[in-house]
Amino acid sequence: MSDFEPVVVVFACDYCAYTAADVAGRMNLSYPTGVRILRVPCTGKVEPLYIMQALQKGADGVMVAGCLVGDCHFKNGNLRAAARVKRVQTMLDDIGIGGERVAMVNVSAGQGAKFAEIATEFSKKIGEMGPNPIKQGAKAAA
Amino acid sequence: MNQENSQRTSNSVLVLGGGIAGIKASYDLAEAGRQVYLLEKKPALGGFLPLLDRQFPTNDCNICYLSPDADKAGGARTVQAMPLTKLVSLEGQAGDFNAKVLTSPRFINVDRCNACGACLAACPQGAISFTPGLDTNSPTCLRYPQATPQAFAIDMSKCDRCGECIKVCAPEAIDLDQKEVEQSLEVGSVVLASGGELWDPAPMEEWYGHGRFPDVLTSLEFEQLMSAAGPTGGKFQRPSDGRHPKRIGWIQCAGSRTTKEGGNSYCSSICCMISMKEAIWAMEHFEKDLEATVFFMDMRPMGKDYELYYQRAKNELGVNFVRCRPHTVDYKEETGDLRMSYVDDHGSLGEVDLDLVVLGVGFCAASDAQEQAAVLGIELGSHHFVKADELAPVSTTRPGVYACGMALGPQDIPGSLTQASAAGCMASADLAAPRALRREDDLPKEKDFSGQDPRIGVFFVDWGRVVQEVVDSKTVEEATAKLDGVVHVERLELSYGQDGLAALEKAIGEHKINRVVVAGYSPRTHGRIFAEAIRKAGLNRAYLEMANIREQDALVHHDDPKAATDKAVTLVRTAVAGVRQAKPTPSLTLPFNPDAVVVGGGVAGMSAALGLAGQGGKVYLVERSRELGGLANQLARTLDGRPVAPELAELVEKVKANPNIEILTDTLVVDHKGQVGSFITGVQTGPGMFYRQINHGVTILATGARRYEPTEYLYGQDPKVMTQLEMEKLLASGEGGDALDTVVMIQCVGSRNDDNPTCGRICCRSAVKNALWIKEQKPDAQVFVLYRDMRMPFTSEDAYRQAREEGVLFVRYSPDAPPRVSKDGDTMEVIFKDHILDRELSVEPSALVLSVPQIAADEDTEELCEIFRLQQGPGGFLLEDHPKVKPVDTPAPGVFAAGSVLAPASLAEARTQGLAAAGRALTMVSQMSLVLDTPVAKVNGDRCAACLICVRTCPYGIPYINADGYSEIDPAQCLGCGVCAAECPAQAIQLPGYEDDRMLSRTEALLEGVL
Amino acid sequence: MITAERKPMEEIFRSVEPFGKILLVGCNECVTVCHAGGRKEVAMLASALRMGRLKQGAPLTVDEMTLERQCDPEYAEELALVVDQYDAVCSMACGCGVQTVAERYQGLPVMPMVNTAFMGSSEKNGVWAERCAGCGNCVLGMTGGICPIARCSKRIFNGPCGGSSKGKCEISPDVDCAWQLIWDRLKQLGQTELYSQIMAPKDWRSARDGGPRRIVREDMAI
Amino acid sequence: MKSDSNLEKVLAAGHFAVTGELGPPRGANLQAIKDKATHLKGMVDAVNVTDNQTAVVRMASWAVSLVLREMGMEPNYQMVCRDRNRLAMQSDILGAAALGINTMLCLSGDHPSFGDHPQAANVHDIDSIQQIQMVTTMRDQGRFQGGAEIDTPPRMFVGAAANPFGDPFELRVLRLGKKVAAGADFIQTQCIYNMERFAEYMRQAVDMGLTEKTKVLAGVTPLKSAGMARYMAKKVPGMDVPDEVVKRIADQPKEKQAEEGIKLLCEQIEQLREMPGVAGIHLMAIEWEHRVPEIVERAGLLPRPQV
Repeated sequence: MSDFEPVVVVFACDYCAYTAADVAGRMNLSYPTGVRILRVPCTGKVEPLYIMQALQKGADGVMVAGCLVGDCHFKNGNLRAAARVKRVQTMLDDIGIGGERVAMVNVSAGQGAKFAEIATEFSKKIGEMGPNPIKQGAKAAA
Repeated sequence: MNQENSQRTSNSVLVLGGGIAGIKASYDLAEAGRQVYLLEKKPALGGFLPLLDRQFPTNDCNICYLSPDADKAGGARTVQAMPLTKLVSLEGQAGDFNAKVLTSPRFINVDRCNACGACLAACPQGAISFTPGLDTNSPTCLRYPQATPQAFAIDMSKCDRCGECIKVCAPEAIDLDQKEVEQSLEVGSVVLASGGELWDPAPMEEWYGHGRFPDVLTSLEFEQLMSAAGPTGGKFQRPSDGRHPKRIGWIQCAGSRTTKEGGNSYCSSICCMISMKEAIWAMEHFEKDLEATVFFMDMRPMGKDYELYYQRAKNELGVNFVRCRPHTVDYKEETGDLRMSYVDDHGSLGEVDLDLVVLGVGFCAASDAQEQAAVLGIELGSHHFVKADELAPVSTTRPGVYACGMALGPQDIPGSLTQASAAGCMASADLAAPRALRREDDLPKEKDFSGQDPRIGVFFVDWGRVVQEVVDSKTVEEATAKLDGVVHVERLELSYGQDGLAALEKAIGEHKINRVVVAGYSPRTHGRIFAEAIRKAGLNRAYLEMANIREQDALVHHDDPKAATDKAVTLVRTAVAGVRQAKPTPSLTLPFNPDAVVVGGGVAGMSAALGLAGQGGKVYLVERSRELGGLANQLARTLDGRPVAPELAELVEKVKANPNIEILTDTLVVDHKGQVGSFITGVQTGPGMFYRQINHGVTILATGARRYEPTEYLYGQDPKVMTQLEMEKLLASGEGGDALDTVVMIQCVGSRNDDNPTCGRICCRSAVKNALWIKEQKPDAQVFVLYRDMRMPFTSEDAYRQAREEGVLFVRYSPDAPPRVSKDGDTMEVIFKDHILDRELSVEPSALVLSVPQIAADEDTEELCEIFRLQQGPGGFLLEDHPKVKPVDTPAPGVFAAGSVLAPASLAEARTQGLAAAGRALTMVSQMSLVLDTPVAKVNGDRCAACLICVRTCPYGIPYINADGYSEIDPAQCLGCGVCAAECPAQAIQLPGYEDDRMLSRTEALLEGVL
Repeated sequence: MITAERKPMEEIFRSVEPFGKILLVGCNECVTVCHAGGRKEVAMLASALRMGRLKQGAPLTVDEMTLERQCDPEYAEELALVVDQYDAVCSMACGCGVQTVAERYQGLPVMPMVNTAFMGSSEKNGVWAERCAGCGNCVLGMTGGICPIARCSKRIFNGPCGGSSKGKCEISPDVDCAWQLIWDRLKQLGQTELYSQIMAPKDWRSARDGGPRRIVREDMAI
Repeated sequence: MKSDSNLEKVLAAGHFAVTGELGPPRGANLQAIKDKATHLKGMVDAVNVTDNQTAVVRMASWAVSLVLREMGMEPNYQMVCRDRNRLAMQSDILGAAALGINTMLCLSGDHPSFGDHPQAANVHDIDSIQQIQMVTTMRDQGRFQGGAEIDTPPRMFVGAAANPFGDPFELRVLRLGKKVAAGADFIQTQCIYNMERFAEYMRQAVDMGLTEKTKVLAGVTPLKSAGMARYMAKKVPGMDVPDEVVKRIADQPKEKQAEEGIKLLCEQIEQLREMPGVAGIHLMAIEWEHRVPEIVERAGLLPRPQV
């Protein structure tokens, strides 16, 4: 699996995590190239379906990144997101994809270093888990 | 409005100082249609706030509340932010000033700098490091991650012109030969918001050890130590040896309330709260078992509901509070501990060993305050702060020049913001009548593309060296050109300067482009700029999508150009897929009625009415009683001894004489409906309670409070017992006579107890005021003030000191052993314990004066809340929108509040809040129509199952089920977070820009080729 | 409303195992409101099925559709045009909807994707609780508006039993004792005298025990 | 006399009644029943035979009752509403009566979720109060619950259970009143440790005149150990064990705790004999049947009256 480079989709909220990712860039930090960010107004907008669709389209992992707990710009969107992530994790375990491929993380706007660190760690973890199992199935079916 | 000025032709204001007060004033003024020049001496806007990690009472990180404001202030068309700039001279008069300003060179071209930080890394001095916080003055410095403008600056005094930075700067932004520039600005008024400075503990190094011992920090240094963005990266370590501190002591009044050399005699007002916040935050996030001890003389949590925060810190969270006079801090070599010694409440010496000492240092006037005052031609008051007074709290001695924030004295954030809005309101009154602000007017009509296939233009902005070195532009551009719907690919060479934008607009027209992707910068920083640019070219702002190939690709993947290039292709493809499905967001235009209703005719209400009159429409001032003036009618003089009545009468006269104000006395508000811009308020007026409806656009609530009627201490049973107000009346009559022989005052009667846990805030000042007045009338009078904490903010501390010097005896009592009063025939006796003598004393008073608080006019406020659909907070006072950043706004758009309906307020506070509420309201009434074009959630009624889930999950309670039986979301109120859309089980709600199909398209494009 | 919960994924996978192409049909009524089978849940399950089957190397084509109300034949009729293309219809409606569809499309397997739970109301967002047992003879007027059949674990008519403790039922501290609620409400209403009357044994014929029930409105059923 | 019940006779004669309890075996083991029963013979006036207690399957209570009858003892046949509908209940009652069972106790029954068949349907066709009404109507009016006439009505002495410490407390005496109104001839209470609260309960019952219409037997159980005392105090719903009772047992060394428990019980019985309205005790010595003779002896309740 050493040559496996996981693709991780990050749903990042506009107010904190997306900004933190920008800050990481400005600080010239780095994280794996497989980390691809989609911007949402608030993690409270991240639907379980979005996470499922990302995995269905081949992502190896999905990270939902919101503001620090207690600091959501829209009061509690990040808490809702965390609860939804749990639900999706259960479903992924049930269908054999693995709930651990999805994670909820919290960073503040200024925490560029933390963002880079989390993105790297998560990517590494997914790397150890191996590719999204649907890829194997898709090959077999084809 | 301070002077009759016929020359009200200017539409511009000069704001000095880019801290929160300056930003707030600028932003309010800009929103009200004014042109603002915002001067800041430092390289970036922000002031103190960005250096604070957390703000009480919510202990939130509020930087995201500030940064959009700073961003807007920096980016708004009518605010010109001028960093590194100072005022050189101010000629002329209110309404017609000529200001000369001098801009120092930044040595970095702001239009080019992309804040990549390469120069910072390359500067060979070694002293250059970007550590936000403790080290704020490194030669090239971005003061905080979200700084505005987003550009570095070079401090020439530390630069040896080696040129290393020039070599690494990809956008070629560095220009070491920049010269200073002088400009002349025509403005109608000036707002001084140049802030203050943290007191430097160096003169008291002998006692506090700051500078000698690395583990003695100022509160701001400690704040940075805790910050995730600070020098330790959020690790909780003390500076000397990295030890994890378990015992921290906060020393209050460091350099404040002292007559010692190098200190300040006044109270800095806000340090108590800062220390408590730091203690709580440290305990909650770093060390559960932290021994946090605050060493204090009086705890002064003075703001609204701060007392509750104090009680929580003390009783629930286990912060130790030790009442004492701190003495010295020493270092013990053998253990590495700091030893602090102090004199406690009983006069005995105490010692304690600590790992870390935090100095609750105060604030003082800016070091260049005198210089600036001279330039502005204004007088300074005591301690070099700007001179202002009780009934003109944001005015300076020069008409047309106003002040706010720490320039006036130490302020907390809500205080600064309130003054800023008030100063903005005053400054606006010196200008020409605001011209209607209709931002869409000067723009071409939006083109209608319905039914047309997408014609997407992709613009690569600034393939600067930083990006180009990593990403192969040719590959990306070629791949982009092949994407479905892309008709045009162009490189905009010139950053986002005006030329680049013009080229963009031109290309849109030439190639009949109906959708735009801009690849380069982050949408966070540049989205607004490009949205405006395509709007100028006739496209709806929603037809834009950005591909962040700078911050989120090239800059983070600089070590892997191949992958970074692939990723750039992916990000552009994703943006194209998203924009392909973009639908226009119609801007919603609502007519706006510029008239206002102000409820309550006290000082706050009158101030608000005057602030608005003549700047918008008509003001209806509704007062339930027969007279204007409210609680202030009962006041005889101010703390500094000036009579209140003449100034109050002048204020009332001004209101009565103003042709734009209609006064409705004997009038009650009975109903209220509609929304901002088109409210209808029903009132019953006059002796006959005639019902009438008022149409108006904004509302200001200033209904005041009432005085607590004491049941304690024989009040009402003995004529010797009276309230401070009654004593004031007696003093004003000059007929106090024998009653003034021996006066005992008891503080905190009816406050800070179980029934009313809040602090009365202003009763201490009333007591000192009356005590001084008694001494004035009868110098040999014996006056005792029995208190729990004397809360004398800022220079009122000087009055407190004066009272002590004049022989007024202040004796502290603890709430578990309050003074006792007994009566035997005509003889009354007050018994209380003296802590220093440690024995009970007995006094036979000739007058017993009770300091009672203003309390919420419970039923009235409750009714008010019901009518205006607002909430009451602790103690029954009206709840503001945000205690920190929106202190005079309410959660209902278009409804503002001021004065003691919010919390017990002094005259100056009531006046300031009234003006501030008017200032906030002006941001709305100056607009002929309300234009809303931010994406807001939309409901498809056919799909809606009326399940109520959106109603229940909206953080702001905006959706409701309408008469047709489906959910409706008021676009004027929705903030666009998308929670309802995410929760809607019928997929009936969509958030423009993030529709389900659009998110799916983006996901597919982002993952194309993966499977 | 009628409440339901999605079946365990394992059971769902087993039930669709024989099929290669299915139509997943939601319902925009009760199951939408209780987050079990509306458009969004249909999309979620569809995604899960596609992924799960792809992982097994046996891709499943899942098309999605949501009817206004599956328990009315007219709405069920909307499937007629497309239904032939599928190996099976998988319904996310309650048992009523599943049966209505099954009745209409006799030749096609119609598989339930949710377990129909109870008739209840939402206590707050995301929490639904049983309120009515559909017994056919309402006694709420006697019991302070709280149903002893639906809300007492032993459907006792003259409660509470000895297991009531601190307002909670003996089966779990999370379950309110219905009779505590009834008594509190009767006191509030000043109707405690209702409690002293012994309630007679229930005639269960009006409930399911009398056989399947129908309601016929002669004036309408023409 | 309403029945041929020995318990009815003992109570009618004004004696302080003593009833015991026996749990049927989880198997078809006749000898086990007989062994347990031997300890109780001559020591109590009637023996309660539990009906699938705590919702765990055991031998039918009517069958065990019959065994006791044959051994010359008086069974108190318990029947819960959980497992039978009204048809089954009435037919069982007829059979029991025909075979010489004269005393029965009507109960709701513990919820199946506690037992070994949590999957079981939870019948509760009628509740315990309706059950009392049903049996007394069968006996006194000779009619089934459905209204039809009974050829030879069952002559049952009908009891009911009461928990003086359940919630809400204010309903406890009221509900006792409902049971009495439904026709309960006697009441056996839940275990009592809080004598003060029970005295209050009895005072209210006496004031309402309930003790004139029914006989109340106070439930008592010896505490075998401090562990049991704590368990009863904390874990058993509707049980009130005061702290000082737990402490009194716990203060003894382990080997003396059982003895202290019996001593406490004897003191309780002494008090109960003096308490107005209390007509006897119901001694629940669960899995301690062999100590019953000693307890009854030490409490001064021997010999049992022959009536």
